[in-house]
Amino acid sequence: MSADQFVQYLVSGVTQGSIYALVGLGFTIIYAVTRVINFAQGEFVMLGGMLSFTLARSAGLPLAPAFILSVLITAAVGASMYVLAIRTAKRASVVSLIIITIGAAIFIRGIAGVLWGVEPDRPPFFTGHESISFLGAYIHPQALWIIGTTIVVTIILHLFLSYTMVGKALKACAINPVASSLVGVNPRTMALIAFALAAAIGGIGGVVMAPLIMTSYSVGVMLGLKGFVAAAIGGFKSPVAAVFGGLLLGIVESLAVAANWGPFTSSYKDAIALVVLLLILLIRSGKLAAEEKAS
Amino acid sequence: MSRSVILETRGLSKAFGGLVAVDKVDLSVETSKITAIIGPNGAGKTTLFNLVTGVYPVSGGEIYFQGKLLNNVPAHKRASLGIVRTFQHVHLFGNMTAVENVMSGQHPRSSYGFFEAALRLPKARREEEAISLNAIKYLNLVGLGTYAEHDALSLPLGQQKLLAIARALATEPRLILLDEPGAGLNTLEKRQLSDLIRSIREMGISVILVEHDMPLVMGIAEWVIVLDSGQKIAEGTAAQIQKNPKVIAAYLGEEVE
Amino acid sequence: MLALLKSKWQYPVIAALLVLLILIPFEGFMSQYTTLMIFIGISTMVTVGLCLLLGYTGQVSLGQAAFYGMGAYFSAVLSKGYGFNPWLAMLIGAAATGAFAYIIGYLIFRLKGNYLAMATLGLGIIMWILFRQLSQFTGGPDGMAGIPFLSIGGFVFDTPFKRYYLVWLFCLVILLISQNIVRSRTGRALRAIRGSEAAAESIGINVDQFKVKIFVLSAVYASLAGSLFVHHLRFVSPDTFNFLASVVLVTMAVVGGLASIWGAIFGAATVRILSEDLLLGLGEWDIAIYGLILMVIMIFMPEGLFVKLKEIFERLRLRYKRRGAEP
Amino acid sequence: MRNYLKYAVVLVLVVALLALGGISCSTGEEGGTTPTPSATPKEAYKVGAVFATTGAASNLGVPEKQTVDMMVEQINAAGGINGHPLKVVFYNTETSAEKCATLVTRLIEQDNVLAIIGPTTSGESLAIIDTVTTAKIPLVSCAANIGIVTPVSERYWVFKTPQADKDVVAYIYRYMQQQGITKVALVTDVSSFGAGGRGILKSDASGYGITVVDDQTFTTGDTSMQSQLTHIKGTAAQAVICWATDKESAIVAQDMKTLQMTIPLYCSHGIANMNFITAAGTAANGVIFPAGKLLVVDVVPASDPQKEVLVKYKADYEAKYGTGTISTFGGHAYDALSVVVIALGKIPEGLDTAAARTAVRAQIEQVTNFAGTGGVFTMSPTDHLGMQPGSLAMIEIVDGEWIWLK
Repeated sequence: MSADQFVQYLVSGVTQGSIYALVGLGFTIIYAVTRVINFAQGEFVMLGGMLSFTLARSAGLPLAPAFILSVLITAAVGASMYVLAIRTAKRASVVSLIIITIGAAIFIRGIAGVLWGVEPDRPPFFTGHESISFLGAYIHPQALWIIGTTIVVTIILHLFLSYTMVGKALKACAINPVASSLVGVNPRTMALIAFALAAAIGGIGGVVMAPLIMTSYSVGVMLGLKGFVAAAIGGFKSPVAAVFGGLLLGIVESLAVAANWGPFTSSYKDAIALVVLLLILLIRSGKLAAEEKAS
Repeated sequence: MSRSVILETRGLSKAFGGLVAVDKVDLSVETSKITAIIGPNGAGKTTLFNLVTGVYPVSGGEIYFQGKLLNNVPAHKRASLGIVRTFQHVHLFGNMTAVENVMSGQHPRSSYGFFEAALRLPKARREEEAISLNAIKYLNLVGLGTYAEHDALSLPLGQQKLLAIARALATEPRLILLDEPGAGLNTLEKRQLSDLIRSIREMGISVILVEHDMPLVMGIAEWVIVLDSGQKIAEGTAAQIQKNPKVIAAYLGEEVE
Repeated sequence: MLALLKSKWQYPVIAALLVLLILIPFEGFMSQYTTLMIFIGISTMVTVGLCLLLGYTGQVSLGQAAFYGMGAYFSAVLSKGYGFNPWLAMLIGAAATGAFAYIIGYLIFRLKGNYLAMATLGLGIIMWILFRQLSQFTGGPDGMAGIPFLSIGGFVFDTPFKRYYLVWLFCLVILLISQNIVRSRTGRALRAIRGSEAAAESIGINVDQFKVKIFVLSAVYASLAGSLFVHHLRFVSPDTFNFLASVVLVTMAVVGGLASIWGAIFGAATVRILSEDLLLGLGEWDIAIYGLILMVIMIFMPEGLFVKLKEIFERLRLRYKRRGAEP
Repeated sequence: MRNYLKYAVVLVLVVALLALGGISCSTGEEGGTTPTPSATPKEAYKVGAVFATTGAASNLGVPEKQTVDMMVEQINAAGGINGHPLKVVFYNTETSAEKCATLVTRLIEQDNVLAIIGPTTSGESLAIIDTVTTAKIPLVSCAANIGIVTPVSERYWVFKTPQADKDVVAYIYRYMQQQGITKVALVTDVSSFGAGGRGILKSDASGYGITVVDDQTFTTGDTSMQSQLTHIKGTAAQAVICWATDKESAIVAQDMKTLQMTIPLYCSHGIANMNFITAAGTAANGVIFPAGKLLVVDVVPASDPQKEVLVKYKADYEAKYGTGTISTFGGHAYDALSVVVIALGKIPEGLDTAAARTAVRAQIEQVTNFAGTGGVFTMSPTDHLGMQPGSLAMIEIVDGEWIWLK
């Protein structure tokens, strides 16, 4: 494998990784605050993409307003999902809540299928489509947008969580809901914010990635799965961890294709990525057990 | 060591990271006596329980139960050896009725497994019968016989604590460790508790209790061990302890009635 | 529930319903539902395992389709590819799946709660990929067709009518076995683990061992179901066992009600009947409505249909009693 | 004792739901109840249709369903088949083999249809062969895999209309020979469709003096094939062959452009619709693929036996569903239903369901020189595809237009 090729594998891996990271962020936020694995996260991403397509292509809005509108609508969907479905389920256990999110995912996907039809759509690129040369590798301008967005979103999120009142409250709630409610943080409000925030980030992801990877009513399934794995590798701990998980997943997949040894052709790349996940989980579980004993 | 010692620790230590919770403690607890372990908060009482019951691995020293080294015996095996404990935060099985909670206590005293259970073989039937009879027996012992079919968590705290003791007794232990059994009980309930603890002792079961409620402790404990910041600072009869200047010093700031 | 036993009209009802279950596949009665009922029976077998695992022991598996698939492929490959006797193939499949589950469980049960969910999810997808890629055995993504029928001596299960009884026999036996386990020392141990692992340990329950045991049992159930599945459909392809399949299985378990293994039938029936019968008339909206119904069920009866139904039953009984009391 | 009672509870629910099911399916599709044999002299001919209008193959299934809807209107407007109105009972398989099997049983046992068209994918088709064979009802599949109709001895009741992958591959390789291409790299979907193509591409290459220098795959729904293409870039391949449906193929085209790969991209007939062009945008330029003549109908010579049907079908379809919506997948459904309709037109009156099904199967096998959208069909007891040679056209995409490379 030549150096150029290697760089190319990394570049492709990082691009994919950023996509997974953007999806994984949402999973992490909601899980941290509510302990619920939100299987509808992928659908938020789908909504972002489809809405931006409709607003930009069909309604002919310029990029910026289309972008903002799509994200706002998606966030609204996320918030209403919490208010209508999650919060109304009073005595529900976490497992039941997870099933509710599955129901929500199917519902949103079903509606999207009827509204937008099943054929793939592509919103216009943000800035052209002539690939850029970079250390002997090539990268699509839209890919730069995706990577950039991931970085910006992560930084903003980090600052938000560390330096704003609401952010700190969210963090507190994530660490210990009971204690935080004692000091006057309302877990329900925090959960609402978490869902809206996760949906918004999902929406942002959907808008920036749609031009590159295309969008259709069903993209949420696969993206959701990858995002979940990314978040899992990150341990559902912090946004940064989720991004790390996403990047690792993307790069592992890319290098799995590069390796291409023996029977393990690219058709095993997903399997290899998941084996990595399992190993990480097992290693971490060792630590986890230790911590538990200690606490 | 003398016959009458049921539990002995030598230089028992436990450290979490930097902080030492239990520091080279030597204990010897006599058979079929009520021994109380007291001490201010953070003295390491509960940690000591967790070491004896195998919740934590020890960092140093040894634990002997009836002369047998306990250090590497997994927690779930200690119950069948005859060590059982109750919890400060009751830890009842919420998804079961009162009697089922006690029945599950019979686990180490019964042996039929998956297969017998699946096919309801005679062995299973026989043991189940014995189990439920014993369960009722222990429920009555703690005076909850009439609540057998109630959901465990539907009972008031006092009764929950009694139920937890019944569940522990159902393992037919030689040594029972009670972690703050009195906490949150009213005077009447406390009196019942004292009687119960005495009758447990009458059954030839050694009792170790960690308790903050001094009147309760002084009322029933035949031997008192005082821990402070992980170390044993004194032991003796209730009377001796109450006079011990070290103890008073340790409790300074905390009210001693 | 105990009180229910006292209601005197139960035996005729039970008898009637058993007769009904027996009659369903008969021509001119409800024979058109034979196939659907067969699939409900098969799904129930897998779901029961999940109820034991999730409902009683509190361990989430998002990879159950892997075991379902292993049973299916062992039966398909051994009986078609290598000419094994289908029953033997089924047995080997169950044994191999059980052993596999034991090894996996041994590793995985060091993981707690949602870590377990993640690990089993990963495992499930890996198995799905293997079903797809080991095409020299499994026929790849197109799958295998023409898998032989099951037969006892000369009696061949070659019609849905016959297979209906076979599947439901298996299903009811598994339900009864599980019922017995739940009501036993083992069952209490499992519930104890869900209630409080610390307390369970303290009264001498070997928590990890029981978790692994129940995981293996659920895997074996799934494997048997998979075998019946291929000998009914006589076709197998990887997508029946993908990630979404695992999710559907968990959904069945939760919708039916984790509180009781009998919830499994409700879950399997509800999910299957909704998506393969009730909603078919609704055209393109069916999927959205299915999602909606799923949410509504979970929002208003989070403990699942079975518990709800028990409540309703109880209420009816009391009213009936009161009527009796009034002069 | 307690569990007896639970039996009761359980069964009540199951039965209740089943009953509901009965109600809904009778209210569900308009008047889709079981026919009363020979009630009125001219009762409707019922045909079942199962297509994947959602799920992985939905972009194939939707045009198939829309085509069928359109044809039913037309046929009934023209007075039906010998005065019998045509009724199609349609179900969505969600691209699931398992669900497809249940639905087909439902069509056979509840809707009492005389023949079934579809399903969309090879996996679904293979899953129901046993069902239709035991039920003795003719099936005309719209999926590619040749295994659906071979060996004919075991496929007595099964027919299909789309070209076999083998023929399409042969067509591509022959064209490549002319272009002097000897080294190709494959990038294929792991789906049933992609894997089918991959197998034949690998096994048949040598026959045309072509060597496969790289063999990459991707998973349906993947969002980038850059790594695979990077690997291909490192080989001596003179062309890339991509076997997948429109969305994934479009990503391959785009990623090749991104990586500035100059070698030509050949695709399967899986991209024979406008979606590919809209999705791939400028990257679609220069992509070459074989497909039915439907896409290039305008330049099909008037002498061609298919000309008439192609023109009509395209005109009708785009009039109903909008310009640029035409695809060869809809064409496959057109051919399938047409074959069934021809057969129905020839069966005697007043047969009971079973006899009618047998008669329809016999008539389908008799179909000769039927000019469909995919080609000219002549079925026979030894050939249940019956597509005559010369049905394919090699097409290049130039500035968003389909150009026939003669």
